[in-house]
Amino acid sequence: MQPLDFSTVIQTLTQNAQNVWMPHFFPEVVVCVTIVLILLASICLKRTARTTFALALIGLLVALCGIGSQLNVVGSGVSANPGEYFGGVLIWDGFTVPVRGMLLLFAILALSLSGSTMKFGARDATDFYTLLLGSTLGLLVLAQSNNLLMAFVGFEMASIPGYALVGFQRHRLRSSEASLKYLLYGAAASGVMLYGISLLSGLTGTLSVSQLGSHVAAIGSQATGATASHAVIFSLLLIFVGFAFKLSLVPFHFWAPDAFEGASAEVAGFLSVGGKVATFSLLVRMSLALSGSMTGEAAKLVLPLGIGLGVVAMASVTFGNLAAYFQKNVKRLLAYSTIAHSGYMLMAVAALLVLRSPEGASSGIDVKQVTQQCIEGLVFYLFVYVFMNIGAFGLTALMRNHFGSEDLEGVKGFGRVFPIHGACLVVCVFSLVGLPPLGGFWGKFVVFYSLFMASKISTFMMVVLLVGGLNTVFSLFYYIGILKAVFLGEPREGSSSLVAASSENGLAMLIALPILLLGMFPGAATDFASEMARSLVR
Amino acid sequence: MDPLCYLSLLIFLPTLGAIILFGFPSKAVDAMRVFTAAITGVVFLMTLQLWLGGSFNPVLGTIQPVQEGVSVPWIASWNIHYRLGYDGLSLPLVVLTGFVSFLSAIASWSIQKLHKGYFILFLLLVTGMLGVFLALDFFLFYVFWEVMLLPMYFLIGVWGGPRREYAAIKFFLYTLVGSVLMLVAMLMLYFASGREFSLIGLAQQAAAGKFSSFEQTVAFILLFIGFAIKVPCVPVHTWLPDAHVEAPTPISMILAGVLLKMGGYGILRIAFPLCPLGAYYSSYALVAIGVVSIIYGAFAALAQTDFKRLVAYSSVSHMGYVTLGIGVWKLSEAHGIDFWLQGVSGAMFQMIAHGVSSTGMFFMVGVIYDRVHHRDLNQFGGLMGRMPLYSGLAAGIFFAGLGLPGLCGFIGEVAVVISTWNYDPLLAIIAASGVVLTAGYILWTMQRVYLGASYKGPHSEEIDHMPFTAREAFVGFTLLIAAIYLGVYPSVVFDVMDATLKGSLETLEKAVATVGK
Amino acid sequence: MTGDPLSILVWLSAIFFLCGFLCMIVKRNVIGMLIGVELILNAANINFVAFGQLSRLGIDGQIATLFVIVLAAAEAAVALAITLVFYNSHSTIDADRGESLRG
Amino acid sequence: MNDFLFVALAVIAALGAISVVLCRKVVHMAASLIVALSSVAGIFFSLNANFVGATQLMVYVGGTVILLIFGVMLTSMSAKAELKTTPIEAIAALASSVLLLLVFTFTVGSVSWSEHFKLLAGDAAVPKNLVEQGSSSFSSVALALVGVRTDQPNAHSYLLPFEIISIHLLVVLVAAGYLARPRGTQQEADSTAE
Repeated sequence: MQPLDFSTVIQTLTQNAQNVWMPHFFPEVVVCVTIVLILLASICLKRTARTTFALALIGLLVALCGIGSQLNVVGSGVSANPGEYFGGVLIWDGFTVPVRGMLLLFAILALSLSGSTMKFGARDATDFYTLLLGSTLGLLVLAQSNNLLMAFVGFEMASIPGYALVGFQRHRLRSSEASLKYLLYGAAASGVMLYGISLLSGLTGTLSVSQLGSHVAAIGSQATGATASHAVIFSLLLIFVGFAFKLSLVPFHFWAPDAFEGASAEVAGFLSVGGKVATFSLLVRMSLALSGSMTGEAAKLVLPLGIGLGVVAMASVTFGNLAAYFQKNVKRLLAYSTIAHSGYMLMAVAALLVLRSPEGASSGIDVKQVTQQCIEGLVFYLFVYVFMNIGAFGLTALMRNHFGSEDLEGVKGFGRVFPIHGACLVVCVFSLVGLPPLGGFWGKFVVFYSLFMASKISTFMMVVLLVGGLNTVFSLFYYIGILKAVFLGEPREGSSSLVAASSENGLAMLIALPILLLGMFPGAATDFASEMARSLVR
Repeated sequence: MDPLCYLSLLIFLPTLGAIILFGFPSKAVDAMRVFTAAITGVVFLMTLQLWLGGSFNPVLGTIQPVQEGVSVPWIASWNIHYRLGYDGLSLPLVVLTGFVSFLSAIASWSIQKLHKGYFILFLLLVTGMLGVFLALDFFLFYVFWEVMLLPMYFLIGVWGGPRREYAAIKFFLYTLVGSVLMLVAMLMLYFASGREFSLIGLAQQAAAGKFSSFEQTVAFILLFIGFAIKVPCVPVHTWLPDAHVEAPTPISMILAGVLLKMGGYGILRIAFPLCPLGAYYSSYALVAIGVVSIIYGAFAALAQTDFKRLVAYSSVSHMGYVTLGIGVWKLSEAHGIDFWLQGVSGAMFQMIAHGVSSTGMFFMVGVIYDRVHHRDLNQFGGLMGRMPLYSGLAAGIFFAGLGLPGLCGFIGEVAVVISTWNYDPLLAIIAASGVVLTAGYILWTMQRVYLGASYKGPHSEEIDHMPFTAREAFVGFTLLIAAIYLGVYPSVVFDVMDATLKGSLETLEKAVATVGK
Repeated sequence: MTGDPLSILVWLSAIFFLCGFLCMIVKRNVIGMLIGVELILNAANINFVAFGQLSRLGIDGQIATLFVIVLAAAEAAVALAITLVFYNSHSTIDADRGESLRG
Repeated sequence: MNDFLFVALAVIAALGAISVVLCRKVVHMAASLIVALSSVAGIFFSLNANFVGATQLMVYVGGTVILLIFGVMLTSMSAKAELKTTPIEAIAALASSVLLLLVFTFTVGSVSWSEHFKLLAGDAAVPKNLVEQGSSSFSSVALALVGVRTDQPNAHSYLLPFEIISIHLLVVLVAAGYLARPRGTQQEADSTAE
């Protein structure tokens, strides 16, 4: 036991602050400070919704700039000293830095959107932005956690403000009901996940994600391995429940339609995207750890795990698309589309596991390269998804503001009255379908390609690929339902005099343009994504 | 001018026009009409320049202006190139696209609502079509293929007839199914070839036997279904009558005149060269599908009472000759590829001829529909007396569709039927009987619509209020002249494509022959 | 079951988990369900402390428990607030009464 | 003696948890929960995890459960409110519990833990029994929370979660405050979209 005096502790703290907090976790620090500032400002300054909004926006922008200055870690990696921090609780490398950038960018979009479309009083605005930033902070933590406990903390930090955000419109019956359902399902899922974490950490003796693989492998190679391996699978399943909940994968998707319909469209957009980006980042890390260093008995787990994920992915995609077909409410429809898109993204992870299984290693493919390819596809998909989904939900918010309805019946002719909004909606929706030359197509393309590579290892992945492809066609039915209402329907009497604010038009185009650009010139983005993958898989 | 710039300008000039159209005030309808017509006119002239401007050498039979196509890297990490070029296969279709676009832009005068949106989408559609024919990178091809879908959906869905929404979604859905299958095939070949998207490169690899026969067969089936939907071949043709009937006249013209040709073009440009073995194994199926399409389309046309639906089914029947002509591939010691070459040339010619004649037929239906607001064949009759000029032009064009010697429809059909004889005499006889059926329904239609006592049906007074305008006459005359010209002087098309077809068929033959018969 | 304290604790936590899980299924009352969640979280806590004190996990286990306790408290606070809002608008805390969101 | 206490506490805790499920009245459930959680706290003490045990007692038993009881009272569910279970639900519950028990038996339950760790660790870090645990666990826990690990030099330091959770609590406070705030106080609050 080493001597412990107060000065040692203080010294450690300051060292941490100087060497770790500021250079590496500047964005998180800024977000924390912004939250405090917003609350302080609401006490000291004259409260207006605008000041709070400006504060939050500036905070996020500064944080994003912080990310910008760290981006040199991507690819090169060496000079910027990537690695595990806080004794391995967090990881900071060429993968997490851009993912955090993505999250911040997304938070900025969500913030600007709610700033321009939600009308609330100063006091409510303070609360809303605080919750939004708090949730974002949780997502940031989740995305870079390298420790299962930290991941759980991140999950909760992102979710708990989310519960409140869903119930933010207290005067609406549906809002409170939605938030209650979200809360109950969410709490149960996180409890189950935590139980899984506790078992897994007990079995392996570590909470570290990056050491998970080697520890699991160690279990598998010993005499008590068989039963312990079963226990490991069981605990992994429990943990996956938490992931699946956050990603609204079938069969843990129940909350999504209710929560998204009850929440305002802005909040629904925020919840549908943010959680995915952060959770997939962690899921990829876990999958890599589990599949990478395993040998012997334990390695046999990897292929079934990949196939299992493939099954879940197929179920999500199919169910999401089928259920969306019957929806009359745009938000609910988009909620089901979110479920389907989670499925598509999960396909990339499934392919990754299959390719990294021992069967993949022995088939003569370059495992490292194909792994990178899978991650590249997933990252690109997520990046496009940030824009296209927030765009779709944002335009739903605009429909609500201008037409007072979020039902397919009620928004007829929206695109004719507001041609710019309509055009942006076309871009978002067709990108969600996955048609070129829009970003969503390229996202699907790269994911399908990784499935195709995986199908060389396991023919089952070809089935997944075909199901995914066919679902793209199914999905057209309901997506086109939105466009049909918005363009082919006749606008209501008197709506032709409505005019969109130029700020709304600007924001809509700001979201639609990247989708178009990512579709037409995906080169830079895919290159960047593959650099990210390269810094993850060395 | 640098060929890459020239081709890009050709493709994207309509897009540019669409962007400029955004700036037009919504009230300036005439200005938009003229502007669109001018843009498409320039596009037509540019396509003619490709053909007649001296840059195209028909004897070469390779991709021009440069062997591998002019290209710049597009998405380098995926080895995707923005690669353009044309040869004897695509050039006639490019010119046809320019021609039909120009005429249907003129025919678009009849559009009554939301003009700005219409013309913007129309121009985007033209970009997509030209892109499909000029792209030499599989990925680029796919992108243009889909780009064309979006405007088409809206053009049918917003400006179409009463059941427009149904027709639009059906069209969209069918094409999307096809393109998803194409996507899977594309991934397969990309993977098997070691990350290659260039159509020429892929074709070379296929010819060198790099793809296994299993891969080729699967890929061919996927690709063929995708293209067959567009052609349309019989089991997957059901989108066509709906889309044609509900689409506004100029869009029907484009659909029939250009879009259907993309199917045939795709088969010849992609499905065959990339999977020669698969194509060879499936040739009998192709021929059978072609024959069934011919007969089924003709019988279905006979049964129609809707004028436009009849013309639509006649397209199914006529395009059947294309599938048939492409499919008559039989390795034979005696004749080599002669008969097959004749079939494919006939199919190509049939595509061009059908592009002219069916465009004309749809236009003629549209002209009369604008006046009497119905298409019921049983209520027509005696238009000849009321509108002699119109009826004369229409008769000429319908005769072209019928396949009367001296008009464009004749040559392709005859060439295809003759080469089929070599493949399977029975099928040839059946296909030939399709010609008789075609004559039957077209003559019967002409009798029901144009002949007889003077028209007294619904809205007969409108015919006097709206005389046959010079604009309409111009479109009609142009199409008729084109039909006659192609009928009398078919070698204008054959000259362009002979060398190319011969070269590519020989390559295919070699690729299959090396594997063994 | 052996007399090994670790086994006893793991089984105890399994019972907690099971009871919590059953509470979530059986109880229709929101408070009842939240109690179920608390049980599940406690199951994890027992595991953490047990593995921490009796096996390799070390003080990580205790720390995890501390965090879980704090997070559970925070979650409970928000949960109660949401329950109140729900109660104010629906005059019930029977979770099955929320019928407006179905389909 | 210690072992006996340990087993007794475990049994009480288990019974408490089971009675939470079986009780029909919310208040009874809460009471059983208190029993269960307190016994768990006792177990923590007997495992030498004093800090955690104390926290469990203060925060969990003293705070969370009280919150829940507040919830029961505030929503004026009469304290006697009964929660009926339909037969179908009972059967479903029974089936799922049997299923879960089976899963537990064949996975976690069948691991022979002492054997497992002996093989796994191979190092001296694994304590053999309760007494061997360092009595310093309180200070080492506290120090790990501020980033200094005394037991293993390169292990996880929990400074970050410790710090960041304070922000989280702040946000949660805001959330709870917002939701609990009466609506009437601010008119513009009602002009929220839609």
